[in-house]
Amino acid sequence: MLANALPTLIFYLLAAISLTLAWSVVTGRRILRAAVSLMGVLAASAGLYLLLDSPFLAGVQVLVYVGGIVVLLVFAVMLTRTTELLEDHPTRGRQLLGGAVALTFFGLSYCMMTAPVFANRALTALPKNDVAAIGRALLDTGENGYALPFEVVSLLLLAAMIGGIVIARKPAALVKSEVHHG
Amino acid sequence: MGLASWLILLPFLTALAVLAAPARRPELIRWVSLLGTGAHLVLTAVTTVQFWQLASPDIALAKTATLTKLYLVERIPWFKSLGVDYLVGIDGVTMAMVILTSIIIFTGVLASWNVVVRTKEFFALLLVLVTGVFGVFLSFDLFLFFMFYEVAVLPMYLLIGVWGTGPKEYSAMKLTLMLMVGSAFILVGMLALYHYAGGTTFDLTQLAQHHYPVEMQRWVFPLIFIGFGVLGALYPFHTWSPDGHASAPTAVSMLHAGVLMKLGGYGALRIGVYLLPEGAQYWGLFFMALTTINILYGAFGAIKQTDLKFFTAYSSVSHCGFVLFGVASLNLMGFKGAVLQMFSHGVMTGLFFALIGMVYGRTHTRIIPDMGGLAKVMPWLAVCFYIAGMASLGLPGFAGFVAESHVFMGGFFGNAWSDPLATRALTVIATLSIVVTAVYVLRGLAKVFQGPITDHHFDQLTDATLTEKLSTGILVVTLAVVGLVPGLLIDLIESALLPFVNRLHATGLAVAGHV
Amino acid sequence: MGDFLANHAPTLTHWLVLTSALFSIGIYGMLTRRNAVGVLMSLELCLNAAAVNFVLFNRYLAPTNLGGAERLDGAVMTIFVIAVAAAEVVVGMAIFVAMYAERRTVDVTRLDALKD
Amino acid sequence: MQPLSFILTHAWLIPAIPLLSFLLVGLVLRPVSERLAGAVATLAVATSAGLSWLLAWDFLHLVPHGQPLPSLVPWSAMWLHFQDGFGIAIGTLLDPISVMLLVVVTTVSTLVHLYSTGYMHGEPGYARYFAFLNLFTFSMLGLVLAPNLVQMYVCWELVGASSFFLIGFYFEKPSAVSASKKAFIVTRFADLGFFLGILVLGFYASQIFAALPAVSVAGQQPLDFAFLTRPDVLAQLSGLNVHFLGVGVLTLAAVLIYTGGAGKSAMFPLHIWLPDAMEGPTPVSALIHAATMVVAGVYLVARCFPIFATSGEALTVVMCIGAFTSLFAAVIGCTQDDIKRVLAFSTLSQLGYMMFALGVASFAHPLGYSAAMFHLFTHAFFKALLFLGAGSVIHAVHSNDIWHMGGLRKHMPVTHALFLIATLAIAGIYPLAGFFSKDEILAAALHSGHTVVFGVGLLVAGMTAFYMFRIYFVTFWGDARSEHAHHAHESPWIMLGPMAFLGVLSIGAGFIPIPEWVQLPGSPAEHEGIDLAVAIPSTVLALAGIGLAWLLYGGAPDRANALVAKLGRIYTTIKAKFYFDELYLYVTHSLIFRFVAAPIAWFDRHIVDGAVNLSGWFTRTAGLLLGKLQTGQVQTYGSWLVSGAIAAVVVLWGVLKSGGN
Repeated sequence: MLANALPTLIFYLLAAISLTLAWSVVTGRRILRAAVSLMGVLAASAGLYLLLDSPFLAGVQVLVYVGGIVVLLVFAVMLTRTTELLEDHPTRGRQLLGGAVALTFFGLSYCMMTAPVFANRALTALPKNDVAAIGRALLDTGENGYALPFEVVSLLLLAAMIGGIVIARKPAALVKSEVHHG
Repeated sequence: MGLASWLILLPFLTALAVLAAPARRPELIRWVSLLGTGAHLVLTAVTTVQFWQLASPDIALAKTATLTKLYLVERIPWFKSLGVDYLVGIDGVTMAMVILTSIIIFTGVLASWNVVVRTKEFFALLLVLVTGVFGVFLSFDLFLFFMFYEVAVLPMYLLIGVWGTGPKEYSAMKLTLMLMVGSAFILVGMLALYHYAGGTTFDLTQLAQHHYPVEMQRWVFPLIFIGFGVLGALYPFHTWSPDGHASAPTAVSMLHAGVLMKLGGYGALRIGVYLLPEGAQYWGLFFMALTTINILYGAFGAIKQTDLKFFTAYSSVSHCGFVLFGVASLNLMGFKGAVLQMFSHGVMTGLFFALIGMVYGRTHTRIIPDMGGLAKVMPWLAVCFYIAGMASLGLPGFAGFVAESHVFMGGFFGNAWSDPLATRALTVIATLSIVVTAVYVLRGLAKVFQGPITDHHFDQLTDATLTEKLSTGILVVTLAVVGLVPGLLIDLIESALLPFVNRLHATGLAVAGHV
Repeated sequence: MGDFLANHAPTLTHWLVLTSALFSIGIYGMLTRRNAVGVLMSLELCLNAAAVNFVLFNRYLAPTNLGGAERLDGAVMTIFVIAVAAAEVVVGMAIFVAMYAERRTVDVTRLDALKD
Repeated sequence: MQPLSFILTHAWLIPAIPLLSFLLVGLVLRPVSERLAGAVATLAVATSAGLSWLLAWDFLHLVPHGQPLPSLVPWSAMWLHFQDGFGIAIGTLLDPISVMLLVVVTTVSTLVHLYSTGYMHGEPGYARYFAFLNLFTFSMLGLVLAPNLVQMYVCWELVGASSFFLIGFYFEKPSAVSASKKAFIVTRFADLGFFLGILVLGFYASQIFAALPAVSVAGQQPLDFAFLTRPDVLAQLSGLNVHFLGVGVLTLAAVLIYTGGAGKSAMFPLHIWLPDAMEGPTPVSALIHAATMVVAGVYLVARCFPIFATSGEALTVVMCIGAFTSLFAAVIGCTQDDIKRVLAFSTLSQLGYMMFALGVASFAHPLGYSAAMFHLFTHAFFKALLFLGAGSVIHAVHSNDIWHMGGLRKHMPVTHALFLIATLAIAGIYPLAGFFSKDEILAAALHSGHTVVFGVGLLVAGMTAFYMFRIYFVTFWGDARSEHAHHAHESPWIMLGPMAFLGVLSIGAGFIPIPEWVQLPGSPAEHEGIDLAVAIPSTVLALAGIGLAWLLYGGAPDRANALVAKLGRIYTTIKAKFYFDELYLYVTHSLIFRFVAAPIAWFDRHIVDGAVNLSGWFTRTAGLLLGKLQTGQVQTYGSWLVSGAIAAVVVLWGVLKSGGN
């Protein structure tokens, strides 16, 4: 009895955590605090993946998202530390506009979801999908294999890396001037 | 490749030849284009003779025909899926218009003998424009008709914008935009015609066999008539014509006023009245009234003009009003008058603008009050100017009178679908224009050519050179020949216009009892 | 209490409400955040919500294909989403750094070179 | 009827020769040699004159003496085919009046051509002058021979155009230019009426033509005179119950056509152009504005006489305007100082005479018809002589003003003698031509019961004698009043020759039995020679006029000046032609130009053009407004993006939803 109640409890717990943290990401005055709360949200979603019986994804989530991307964001915050510490509030108009758009989006999707199209299917029990299956799917060059996208993503990552380096490189002129004036 | 296609292709080939000629040698370019247009004149003559041999035997059966009989027809499928094919042919009206255009382009090339700025592009564009015009006159497939219509209208922008004078960009822009609006109307009309006839063919003769529902005709006809009316200087849409002509170089305004404005009248007749008889009957009186304003408005407007080109532009607005008046009177004489007026006004305005170009070339001013007593210095131009003036005010012995008398007779005889009293009243008002035209023509010409020489600079101006004499000479002779022996032209077009009238009577619901 | 929770297990709709809420908050963040990095973070939120959705649909709507073999499309797509998100953050950060070097600010409202 | 001779069937040669010579002289000879051009032109007109004399001779002998002369169209060719059953054929209509006019026009034209070779000697544009003179002769002959209204209208316009070019011959003189413009525009305005008449007649006649059985209209066209003057057609025309402003169709058409005639013959409201037309060279005035063109109006009314007679009211209009004009012109004539203007007004007055002669005529009393034609015949000769005489005087004195002349009797005896003959003729003294034709008219007026008109006629006869002898005495008697007048010398024989010929004609013309030949077809002849009851009073009045003129202007003009001083303002208003010129100028320039043409030009430039520019301005401002949306803020684009997406989804959902159930 307790066993099958637990997932619901955990679901609601995680939902609450991710929503509050998401809200603080978006409205946090201090950008660093926002980064940390983003980390929290991502961790919570890792938990959600677990709930959905896909532990590998949870692992990847934690590894890449939390470990990689959030760290990068923190670096970005550090690198672009601007003089004004506190990020001032967005203008009243912008808030209203953004809020209105977000709310309409949420309202619309809510109506869509409650429409009869999506049957309220409960989670059916499934054998744990092991990591090997995912690995085989990634490299399977057959009919519904994902070899091609896998290669393409690797290409994408490579391009992003090079792009990042090129863009973030200090412009030659700046370098030259700094060399002169010390 | 039959004669009809050659008529369209020859100017285009000349244009290519001109483009191929080295830009450094403008006189070579001029000779090439002159040769091309000269060859075209010969080709037109040959076609006319052949057409006449083919057409004259069955003039009799035109009395009852309700479909235009085409000769020298060439049909090549083009877009099979849409039912569009390259359909080219000749009937009486087309033949008259082709003769007119061929004469005007030949004299136009002669009149622009001293264009020095970028001669190559000028002549190439001019010849492309005229290819479009020939295409329109000769094509009997609505799609092809519209395509050539655009080909004819677009080079105008460049020709006026680059080689024009005065606010040339403004007028070029205005002219092209208004004509585009017009062609938009026409396109909508054509698509309606295509759609309501089952959307299988654009061929004019087949569309004619289809009887369109009366309500459809009632809203499509004004669309097409106004669409073509914009080019034919119908009253409220004529404002591009004074600016456009004033800023255009000589040959361009010759071609434009002389020929392009006739596309309007031609289209209104060939597509508007021919395919939509009930529409024409319904709107006949309205457009007749509008064109009456057109005639008097243009005439009165011309009185106060100080610039020679505006003066002629307004007079062509008035004369084009005759063309549309003839079309709107919906009877044989009206149609004949419209086509005759198209021909005679084409030649007349061509002559007027050629002469203005020559005078401007000498005095470098087009302002009438500044000029005076030029007859002493340039007698040939003065005589030709007076002949053009006399022809435009409808002096018998010139083509103007023949056309105007037809239009007025047609208007006065009225038709079975508009109230006879109204048509007669409108015709009487329209005839007032012969006096007003006389007033502004004589005032203008007397001020410019007669009286003492006002400006001593004009003392040593030279008279017309050989090319100028040739171009004006040809135009004057054409005016006189058609004026003295109208039978030639009338026989050519009468049998072609009978089907139009038979179609009107075949479907017409006679309103007033009428013989 | 336990059985209350048991028979109120979260159905697909609950999940979807959660993910769309997250997504909307992400949108709100993107449209109102002044700091460029903040915008990027909100973007991550949205991407993450979408990734969760993939897994959701895979698990709820198409767990197995006809032959009974388990379908993994959702999971694989999530991996790709995460990969793309990573690439995207790299490029985003590089742009912000370059922007900062150039303009000394990352305040989105002041960076409107797009206008002229 | 005897077979037609060569000239009768080839009457078209008569107008064709001047046309050919016009083209030849105008295009080829003009640059080559002036003198040759003049000679060729004169020769051409002379040959056509000879031909017309021959034609007249043959025509008169077509029918045995005593029978009415026929009216036939020996040659015609389809020219303008309006529609089936309504075409216009050019051709040559030969009947008594057209043959008579052929002779008159060609003879006077030849004499004027001869005279001009002397008068225009050394003038620049000498060949151009002769070219236009030939063009005029051609168009006048075309008009005379016209078998239908449209050919007459065509030649009518050509006559107007050639007179325009000839009046404006000295195109460097601004007054000549404006005079030619005025002449053309006024006559053009009148021709508008003529054209409308043609439209009305054409419409109704073609309806009747279509209704008639084909055999009865074989070879005729609706607008042919032969068809229009047929009694049955006229009956149908007047029977039409179509009324326009209370006026029947026939009367309306007749009056409209009459406006054309009134314009060309300078009847009262449209007379302003004739005095100014004197700006042209004097031989031109002699030919066009005395003998030929101005009588075209009378010829038109005579040609359409049956139409006018059937409508009745139209004839009364013709009579009233004619009578009034003759009186009006005679009054003004007495006050003018320019010799040519006096002659112009006298022409006006004589034309009024002919018009009211036609006006009084009717089917019952056809005398007026032949009297008018007779007067036209005689007037052409002595008025041409008067103008040529005035020309030779002006040639000698180099001025038109009679007060610069005086005492020319001694210096120019031949001109003086011929001028005297012509003056006596116009005054209507016994043996000369004027007497016979004027009395015919007065007799016609009296016998047809129009006594008022008869009285006016008598009064005008007296005044004519007065103003003619006024200028005669002032010019030829008294002492020379200017340098030129002192040593004026006689004109060369080339000018005096034609004048002498005209002199003979002025004397002899009275005895030619025109009234006998020219009979109104189909009505009893009413001619019985000189009617003493009319002859005596008119001669007495004429002599009284001469006496009064001698009294006032014979010796020194002090008595005349005293009278002028006494009359004061009345005299000046009459002299200024009752200010009609200024009135017309005011109406056209300030009223029409300022209140019609200028507003239209302004309206076009601002309102209609404005509308187009407005649409241009509208598109531009719309563009600007939309531009403002581009704030550059990424986030605004973001929000537009998302809301756009939402809207799309909503629409799609809506469509699916409605589509679904």
